Amino acid sequence: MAIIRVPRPPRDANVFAAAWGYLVTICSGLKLTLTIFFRQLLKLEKTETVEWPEQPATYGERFKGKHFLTLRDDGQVRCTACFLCATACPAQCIHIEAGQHPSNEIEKFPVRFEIDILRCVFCGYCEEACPVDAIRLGPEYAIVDTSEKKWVYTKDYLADRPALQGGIHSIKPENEKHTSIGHEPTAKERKSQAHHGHV
Amino acid sequence: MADTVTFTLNDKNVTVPKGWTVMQAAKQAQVDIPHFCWHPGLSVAGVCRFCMVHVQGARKLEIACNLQATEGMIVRTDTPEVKEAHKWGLEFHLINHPLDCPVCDQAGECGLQDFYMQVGKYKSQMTRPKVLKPKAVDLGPRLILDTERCILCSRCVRFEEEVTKTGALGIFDRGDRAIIGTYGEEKIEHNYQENLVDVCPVGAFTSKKFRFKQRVWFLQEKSSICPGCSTGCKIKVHARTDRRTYYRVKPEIDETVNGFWMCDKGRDTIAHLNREHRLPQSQMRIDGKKQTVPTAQALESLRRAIETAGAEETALLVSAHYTVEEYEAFFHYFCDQLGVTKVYQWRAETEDRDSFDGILLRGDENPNTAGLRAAMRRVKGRTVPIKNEIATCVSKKPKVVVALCPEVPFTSPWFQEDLKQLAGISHVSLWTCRYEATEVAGITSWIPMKGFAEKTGHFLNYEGAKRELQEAFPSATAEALSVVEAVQQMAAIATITTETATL
Amino acid sequence: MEFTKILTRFENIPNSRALATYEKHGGYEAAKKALTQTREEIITLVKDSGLRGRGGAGFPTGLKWSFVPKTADTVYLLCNNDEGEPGTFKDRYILELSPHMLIEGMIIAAHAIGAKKAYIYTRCEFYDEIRWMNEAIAEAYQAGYLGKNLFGTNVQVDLDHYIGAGAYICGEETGLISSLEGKKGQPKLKPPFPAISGYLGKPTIVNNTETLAAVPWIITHGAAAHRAMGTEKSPGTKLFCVSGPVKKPGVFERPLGYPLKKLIFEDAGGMLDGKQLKAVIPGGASAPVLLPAEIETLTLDYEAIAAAGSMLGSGAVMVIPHDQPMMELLRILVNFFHHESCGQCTPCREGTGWLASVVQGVEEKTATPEDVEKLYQIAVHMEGRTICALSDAAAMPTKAITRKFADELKRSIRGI
Amino acid sequence: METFARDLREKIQSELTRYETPRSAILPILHLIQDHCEWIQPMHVEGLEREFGLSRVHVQEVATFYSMYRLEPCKPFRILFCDNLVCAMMGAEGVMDKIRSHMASFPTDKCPFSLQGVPCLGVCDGAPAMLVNKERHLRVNRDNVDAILASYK
Repeated sequence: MAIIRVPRPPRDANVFAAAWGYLVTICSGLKLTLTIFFRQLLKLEKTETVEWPEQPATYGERFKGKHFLTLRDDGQVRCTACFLCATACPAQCIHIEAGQHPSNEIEKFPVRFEIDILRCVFCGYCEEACPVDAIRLGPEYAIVDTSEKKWVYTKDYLADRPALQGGIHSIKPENEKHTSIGHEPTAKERKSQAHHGHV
Repeated sequence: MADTVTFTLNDKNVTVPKGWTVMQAAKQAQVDIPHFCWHPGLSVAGVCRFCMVHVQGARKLEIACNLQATEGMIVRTDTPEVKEAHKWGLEFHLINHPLDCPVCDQAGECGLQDFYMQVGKYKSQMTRPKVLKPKAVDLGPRLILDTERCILCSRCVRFEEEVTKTGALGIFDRGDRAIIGTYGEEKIEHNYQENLVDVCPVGAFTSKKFRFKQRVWFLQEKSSICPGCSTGCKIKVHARTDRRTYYRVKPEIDETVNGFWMCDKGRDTIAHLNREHRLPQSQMRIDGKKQTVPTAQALESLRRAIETAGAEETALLVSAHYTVEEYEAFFHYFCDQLGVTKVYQWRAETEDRDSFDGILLRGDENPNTAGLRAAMRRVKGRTVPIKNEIATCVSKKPKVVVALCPEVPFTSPWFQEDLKQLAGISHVSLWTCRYEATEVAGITSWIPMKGFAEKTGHFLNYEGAKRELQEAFPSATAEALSVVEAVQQMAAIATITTETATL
Repeated sequence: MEFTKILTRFENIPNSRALATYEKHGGYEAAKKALTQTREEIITLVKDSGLRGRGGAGFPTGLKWSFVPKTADTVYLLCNNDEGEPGTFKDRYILELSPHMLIEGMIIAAHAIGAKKAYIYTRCEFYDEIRWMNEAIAEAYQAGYLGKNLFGTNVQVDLDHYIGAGAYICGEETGLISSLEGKKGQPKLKPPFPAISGYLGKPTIVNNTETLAAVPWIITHGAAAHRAMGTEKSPGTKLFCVSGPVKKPGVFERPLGYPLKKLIFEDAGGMLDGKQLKAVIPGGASAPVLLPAEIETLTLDYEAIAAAGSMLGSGAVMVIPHDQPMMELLRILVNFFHHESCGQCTPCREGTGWLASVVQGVEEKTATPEDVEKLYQIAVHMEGRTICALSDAAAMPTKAITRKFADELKRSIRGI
Repeated sequence: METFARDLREKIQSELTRYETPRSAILPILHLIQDHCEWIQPMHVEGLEREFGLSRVHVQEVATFYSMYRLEPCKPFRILFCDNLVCAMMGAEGVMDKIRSHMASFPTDKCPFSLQGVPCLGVCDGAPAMLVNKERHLRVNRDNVDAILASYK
């Protein structure tokens, strides 16, 4: 067994002298705390603390919280049921059943899309694997429920979250993800993409 | 030797029969030459221009599929020139391909994907709009055609002309407007449709039955034998073991019997293996009510019934859906050990046993008629004519009947009607894989059996050739037994009971 | 300066298509003579004459004939009269002058290869020529020049006329065979070569109209007389079709090895007023363009033009004037090959489409100057990869134009 | 109802035996149908299979492959204008524009002409060239094209 020798501080006979440095720092810290405490008590300064859960707290868009499925302009899920998220998922918590869409232009769509949130490790691989930007991890962090059934999020729940917090909507503009490439798809391209079931 | 040639393929000496092409030789020598249009079971088209190889002394690259191997020829598949040809060959294939892999069922077993990883150019220079063509065309009861994904390798057209000789497919128009299809709205309706899906190297032809059901990378495959008829095609069963669900059947190459093909009927032989169609556990009718019981209890009650009635009052009703090994164990226990002599075949009353569609499908819809016949000859000491003997069985008024039920539902639609004939017998034990149609008055016990894909062993096909079920999936229902296991269990219970009795 | 005329000797003779006129000028004498000779004698004679295929590839005709297995019982002779190469109109001219010359040549060739049945495959756009040819065949049958026991021998030659339906690819010999079999005109995989397994799997020889029409003269005048014309490796005369903005466009029969500049500036009368020469395509649309500097001393024979980086092809000399934008020329060329690709082999089917699409981008103003290099790259990888030469035919001129006129193309992409 | 008129039937029948295989007759038969019926209709293709045993897939393949077969109803006068190299250099595009404006002078749906650019017609010495149905016109230019078209009524 390897032993790492850590050098100890030199012993000083004068304990008070040795502790002097610590005491000074503690006192200056306390001074700051007390100043702010009284200032806030006298309402001279705004408090940063949120009274959660009475008051909502929001996270940034990058936060990997509860999943949601993005929608096309026409309100249908973008997901093409390619199973890549289910394939990438290390927790195997995504369950998809694919079906034939009534419109041949979309062709394949998820009849069922379920996430077993208790198994999910919020790694975000599904988001990365998705070729059509159909699944995202949103800003919702409070995942609370009582019944066992509700822990499996259905397609309807994942796709329809009007009250999604953090100002995020589940309907995304068709070309949002691709704007950074600096190539605005032409109407013709968009048509052909839609024709292929891509968006 | 005059009838072989030896040539050099990537520094390796390869000896093949005279007249073989470099492609065939490379397959044998396990040298990978990427190709699309070449298929070992079809004629050479030489149109994908992808199997380029370098032949020393030749002015330009040659295609391996139409290049006959000659003595002393020096062929390389790995020169920079060949690699460049592969890169661009694939680029040409891909420029008008829709790249809709996410929604394409072929993804995961697609030639374009595989070769892209192997020899791809990675950086495409195609920036122009693609040629658009009809998608998701309904081409038959089992077929969907996506003409945009098609790379016009013409394998399907050649299959239609050479194998089924129906010639229903053609390539219409020319240049990059060319489209594969049938005439007008015509559908392909023969019994070999799904072979078109198999020969298609890309996702142009997809199977309606398998459409969107599962991504292929989740599937495991095991080698087995089709139980649909007495031809005994070698097949691969694809299933997800984690879900215990069977998804599809594909033919496996077997030059001696089925070549590269199998019929569509054979592909339906797995539907009954899935849990929803299976007898989940042993059941018994106790006091007129059907109850789930431990298998041991059902078997024990059967043993008791035989003991009470006596071996001479017991009859065995056997269908030809089980393996040679199973018959051996079954007859060994019941006939040799218990002394049962009444053994009857159980098969369709009317069948056109010798009919043959000229390709693969035979009129005898039992996979192991020959095996059962041989086993019965051993038991009975004489050759029995092949016919349905359930009526004879019933007329002998046995008290106990052990019935090895036919496994594949669509080849035994007569099953339930036949079962009704057994109504008057005091103990009928059904050994069955299926659940449907077994709900008939007069049945005493139901023992769950394994399906063909869940056991190893062998069938004897129409010409007596040994057809081996090589690998087995775990059973979709945990309780299912093979006949061998059931018989062993029964014998073991018997021993314990006897021992207990003697104590 | 006068030249010996073989194929155009009926120029300026009135009513030259009629059998009577042809007979008056020694018609069918060669066939009569040839049918008394053995097959080997004729093949040797044609070999000695150095006659080469006039369709474009320039393959020695006698050698081709000798590939037919001697033991074959059914052999076919096909005449490739599917003149589709842009800029070429020489075969039409032969039919216009004397279709009987072609029939006589075919009788001799059929005898030489042992074919009892011969076909002429003509493109369907030649409505008048088809009529003339049909009339000539009927006349020849009536006069006993076709059918059984020709000229008192036991030789039998039946000739039929088959009409195409608008596919450039049927000018390729195996494409023509496919078409004659009633299929799409898709070229067949080689090997086996048509001389072993062609029309309906039987040995088949496909020759160009001009080649076959030259045969009677060789039989009559001998191999040496043929060799006396042209160069050592390219003997004989050839029909050159000069077209474009020249004063006298038309067909000129000249010995091979004739200077190109002389052909354009003297025989064809030079450029139209106010036009200057920008480039020349010496052998039909599939031949790479040559710059004026390259044709200074160029002679018209297979070897010299190949050395200059182009090909003699069908002898279609297309003159390109100074005011012709090369991008437009390239567009026409690639669209033509895109339209005519049979769609069988991937590099050609997709490559021609890609070339056309990239050039289309120039019109749509989405092209970039780098596209010129891309065109070149696509062409490079189309070449030598396919069953027939259509892919090469599309690639070679594309390569030449994108190399020789790169700056001009880039300028037109930038819109300057 | 018979698919083919009596005289056409007889011609088809003789074409079928004219060549070594019936399949070879597909091209000539399609030409015949086109000459008799203006364009090749699906019922013709089906009729050829039903009455003469030619595979409809083979016939359709041929009919779509070759560009001179008309698979759609057509105008009485079909102008095929060469737009290939030489004709283009000699001003084909300008003449075609002129033809288009000539065609535009008719009321919609009443125009008896259709115009199609085709690859080389093999008469480059007479460029620009065009075919109107089966008649060839050479050295067509902006000045004489109206007179040529006027002769088709």
